[in-house]
Amino acid sequence: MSTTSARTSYDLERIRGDFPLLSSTMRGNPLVYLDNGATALKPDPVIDAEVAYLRDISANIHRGVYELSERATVLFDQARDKVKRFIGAPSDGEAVFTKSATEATNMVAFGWGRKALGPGDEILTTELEHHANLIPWQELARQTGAQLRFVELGEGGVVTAEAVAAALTARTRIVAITGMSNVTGFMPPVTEISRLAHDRGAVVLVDGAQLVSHHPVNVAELDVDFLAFSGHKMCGPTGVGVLYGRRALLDAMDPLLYGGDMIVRVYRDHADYRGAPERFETGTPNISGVIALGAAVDYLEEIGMEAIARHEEQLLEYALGRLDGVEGITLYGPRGVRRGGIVSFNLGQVHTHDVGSVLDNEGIAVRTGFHCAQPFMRHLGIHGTVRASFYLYNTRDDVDRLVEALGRVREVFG
Amino acid sequence: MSTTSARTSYDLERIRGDFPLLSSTMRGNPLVYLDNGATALKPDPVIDAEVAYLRDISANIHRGVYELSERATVLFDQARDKVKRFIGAPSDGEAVFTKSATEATNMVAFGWGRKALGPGDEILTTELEHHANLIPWQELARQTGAQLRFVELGEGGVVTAEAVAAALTARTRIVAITGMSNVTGFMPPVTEISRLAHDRGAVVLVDGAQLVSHHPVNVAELDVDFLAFSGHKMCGPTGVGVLYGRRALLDAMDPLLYGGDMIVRVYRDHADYRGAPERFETGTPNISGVIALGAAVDYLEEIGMEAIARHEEQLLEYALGRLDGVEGITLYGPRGVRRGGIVSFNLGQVHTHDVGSVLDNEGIAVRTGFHCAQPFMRHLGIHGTVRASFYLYNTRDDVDRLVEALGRVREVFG
Amino acid sequence: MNLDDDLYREIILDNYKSTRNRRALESPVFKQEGVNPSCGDDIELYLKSDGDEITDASFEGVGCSICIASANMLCNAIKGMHVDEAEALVDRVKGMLTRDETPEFPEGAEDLEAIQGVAKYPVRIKCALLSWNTLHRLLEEVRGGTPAGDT
Amino acid sequence: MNLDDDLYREIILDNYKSTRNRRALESPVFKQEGVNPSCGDDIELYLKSDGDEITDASFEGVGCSICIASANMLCNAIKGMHVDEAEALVDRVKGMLTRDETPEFPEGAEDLEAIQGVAKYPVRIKCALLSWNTLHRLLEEVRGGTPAGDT
Ligand SMILES: Cc1ncc(COP(=O)(O)O)c(C=O)c1O
Ligand SMILES: Cc1ncc(COP(=O)(O)O)c(C=O)c1O
Repeated sequence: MSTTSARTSYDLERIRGDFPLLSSTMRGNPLVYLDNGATALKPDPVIDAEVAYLRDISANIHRGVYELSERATVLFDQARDKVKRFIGAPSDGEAVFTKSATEATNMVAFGWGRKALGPGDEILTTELEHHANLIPWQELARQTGAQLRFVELGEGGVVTAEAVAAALTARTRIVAITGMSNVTGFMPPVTEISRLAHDRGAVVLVDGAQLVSHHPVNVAELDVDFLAFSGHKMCGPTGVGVLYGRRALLDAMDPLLYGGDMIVRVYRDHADYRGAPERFETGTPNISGVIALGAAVDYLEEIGMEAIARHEEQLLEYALGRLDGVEGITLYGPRGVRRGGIVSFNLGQVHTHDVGSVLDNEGIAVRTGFHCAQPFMRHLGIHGTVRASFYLYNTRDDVDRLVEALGRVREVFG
Repeated sequence: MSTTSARTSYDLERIRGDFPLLSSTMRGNPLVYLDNGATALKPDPVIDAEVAYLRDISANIHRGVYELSERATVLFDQARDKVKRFIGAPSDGEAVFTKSATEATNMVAFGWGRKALGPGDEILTTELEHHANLIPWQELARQTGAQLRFVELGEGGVVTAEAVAAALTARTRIVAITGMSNVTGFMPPVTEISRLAHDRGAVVLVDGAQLVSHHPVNVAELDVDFLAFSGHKMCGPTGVGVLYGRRALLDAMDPLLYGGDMIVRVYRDHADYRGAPERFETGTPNISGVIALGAAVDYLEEIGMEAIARHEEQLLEYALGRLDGVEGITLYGPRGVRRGGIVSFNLGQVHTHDVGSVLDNEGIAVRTGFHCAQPFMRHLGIHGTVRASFYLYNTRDDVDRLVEALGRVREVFG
Repeated sequence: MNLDDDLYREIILDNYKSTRNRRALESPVFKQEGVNPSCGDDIELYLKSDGDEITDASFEGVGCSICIASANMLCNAIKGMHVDEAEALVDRVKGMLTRDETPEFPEGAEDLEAIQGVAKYPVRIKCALLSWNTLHRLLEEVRGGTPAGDT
Repeated sequence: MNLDDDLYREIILDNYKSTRNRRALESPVFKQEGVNPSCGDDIELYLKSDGDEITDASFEGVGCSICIASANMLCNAIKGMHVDEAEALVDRVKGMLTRDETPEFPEGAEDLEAIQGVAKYPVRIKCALLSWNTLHRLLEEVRGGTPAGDT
């Protein structure tokens, strides 16, 4: 296996050893996992952290004065600190644990938006968005009478600062934009967009579900007001996400959920609420998940997000080169711009699911369909794509296996 | 250890062997875990199910055509079937996975309540409620102009069918009531309350966070419209809860969150939504958590909820007898009525946290404070209680250790 | 498992490529849309009837080979059937795909055996069933009487 | 770990039982409420000053022994201090409980050493700190000038 690339700064073979699934098979063939855009595989340290809590602690947080509860609380709080450090959260920023990136965008849409928006106000977004960063805004617009507007997309689904500038108006209250497209890997120029938006007095939310797992992110440098992302896409467990936000904005927001642990005092007919993050974390949280997310952050940091991004960049380049040579292929997404390690394509008229099934039978896991991005599919004039998405453990060999298997698709579907 | 009780129908010693924490120590003493009201310990089969997903599957559900995703999807769907069977869900009922019981009550309050309630309508609840089944209704009342009303509590915090009947009016639209108090273990007569409420045309939501983990529950027999509960209190993992609801009510509800997987079609400015359960499960769910909850259901069912309830009942009786003899103790909660395995008490004027810390040092985990039930504390005229709550694995020996340690409290605080 | 035996048998691919039933039928006609939200497959099923006898059937839409092949077989199979026979056929196909049954198919519907292999791929079952679930709903309308396509 | 050495040393229990500083002070007075939402501890801290010198301090409320003992020591310690000295003391107590420091306490404040053991019980640290965090906010008011308790 050509698993070692001269330009990957970490020991790819060793890293692969951390992921139990990478030595397994699928439908009788060695697994090639290229569906990292949907979710990442979990390395041993993350699995171990989850088990350590379940086996050796098990207790609830914040509520008990006994040692087990104390240990749970300490680990939980440490995980928050790790996450904040990982995204470069400034001291006036806070990280709220959610169940997913989806919950995080919704928290802002409804907790912030219902208070901040009125008829005639504008929400600016793009047709590139994952449904998680689109439908909440549609619904908010419906509820408040605000208007949902879209940045004009360039060739291959590019969003430029100029296009954002042209779409911003005096009524724009928020710019809700992806940090990295889950269909093409395209990465909008977030820092410039933030500056433009802030100049207009608008708030910026970045959907970082793809960005944060694959690239170094510093919210202070990006100068964003909110950042939403998911643990499971960054080698963490399922059921935990993060909403980063500026404390002043968070403290002024309504929560989506009401209950225990978010309160200062409760009377029969009303209650006083705490500030962030507690106000947004009512109910017993996903304690094992949060702790394991902390372990995922440790794991990624030890390898280094710079190194991971570089590795994926090289793999993408290699993949684009090889796929360009596949007969009958249509590749989507822009060339020659910053892109994360995602390729979307179609093979002639073969339905994406059929491509997916043939690849599955060769041991190759890809994602097929509309990728929770129907407006973007409509923009491209297609029903779906086959998507291969890379992560720190993928190799050139994986790409070769993919290309080879696409030959099988042509055999079956002629 | 006197771990075998003549009247416990399962092998207590063997069951205890399934829970790794039960053979551990706390502050140097063998652990006595009496904080089951906050969360339950996890048995090996549940931990194993969680690990099996993380190690051997890792994939996202519903989205991939490849084998790993297929396996995840099948296990996820099976877990839903198990949960529905566990609570006796009829064919016109559905189970929605949430992140917690708290999210489940909020889903109903806002998804159902915002549409169903108007000024002058009434929400009927009790002062027994956990904040998770109180604050959402306060907030809903504030938003809709509906009125929050309380059933008159009897001696020891009892809720009788008569008191409910007296509080119901023609304007009552929902009765939101606990199935089992997390402070006293008291179990309101839910079946009768449902009948009374339905006669008045009101909907019934039961907060089953305590009830479902400790007693056999059949929603068809109880005739409730909604039931909210948490996985972590029934030997399952953290970060997963359930909202059971009648399908007709669910299908008419708005979701709390909007995003992927809940949609039929998405356009730029609007989207068509699916029915239950998908409409309420947008975003990548807690896949490992749901699967492990399925394993928890299997585990509990194999032992039998009847047997567990009977075991706890005996333990409660024994504990009440022993605690009655403790000098300076005040025990809360009604006697001679149906109660789950929970005892709340105070020891003279000693602050509950101080009691908790002394017990902690003896290896005994109890919960102290207001138990997310401030209105009930106010009703009792106290600031908090010390709470010991039992589960299937607790023993008479645990009770003896507790009573003994209370002696230490008196030594320290004289 | 062998892909060619299970999923992509020649009969399936032939039915997938067939254009015979891929068209709209003119009013008055019973029609019903079927969508698989999770994969985006979306078909429109058309049905003409003379009383309780199905006189013509066709479909339009997008879907994977399994979805389209299944819909094409469906149209071939039900033409000329009584609505009750068609309903029984729906149940047989479902039995084969979800209850592990090996049904006998009536004359003219034998092709349907070819989709039995789909049962080995749980996430593809819904592809094969889309048209059949749609037919089930449509048959209720046919029994009801007036074609909705009329309005 | 030994409970008697760490958490419940005699000095702590004595301070807990002491009623000396447990009372309201009359207007004009600086006062501030402090609440630990997760455990319900809730105190009201009172402070009188003559310019920048703290002339009297007291508290009321409910809390566990650690919380109350700490508040009592606080009142004993800051009487007669300049607000800057009091602020420095807040920092020293926090350093001891959250940054593993072993500070030297000024005369009259030596009792505070007794709460060092609380640092071994992370969830009780907030009990010990409640009054100090409250004092921190109150000192800002004192520097501001007008007692809020006046209104
Ligand atoms: C009666 C009751 N209701 C609701 C809850 C809330 O459960 P969760 O924290 O899992 O949302 C609890 C648990 O603390 C409870 O005891
Ligand atoms: C760009 C983007 N945003 C949001 C999401 C939603 O993430 P989750 O399903 O974890 O809520 C995803 C993942 O599918 C994504 O790729």
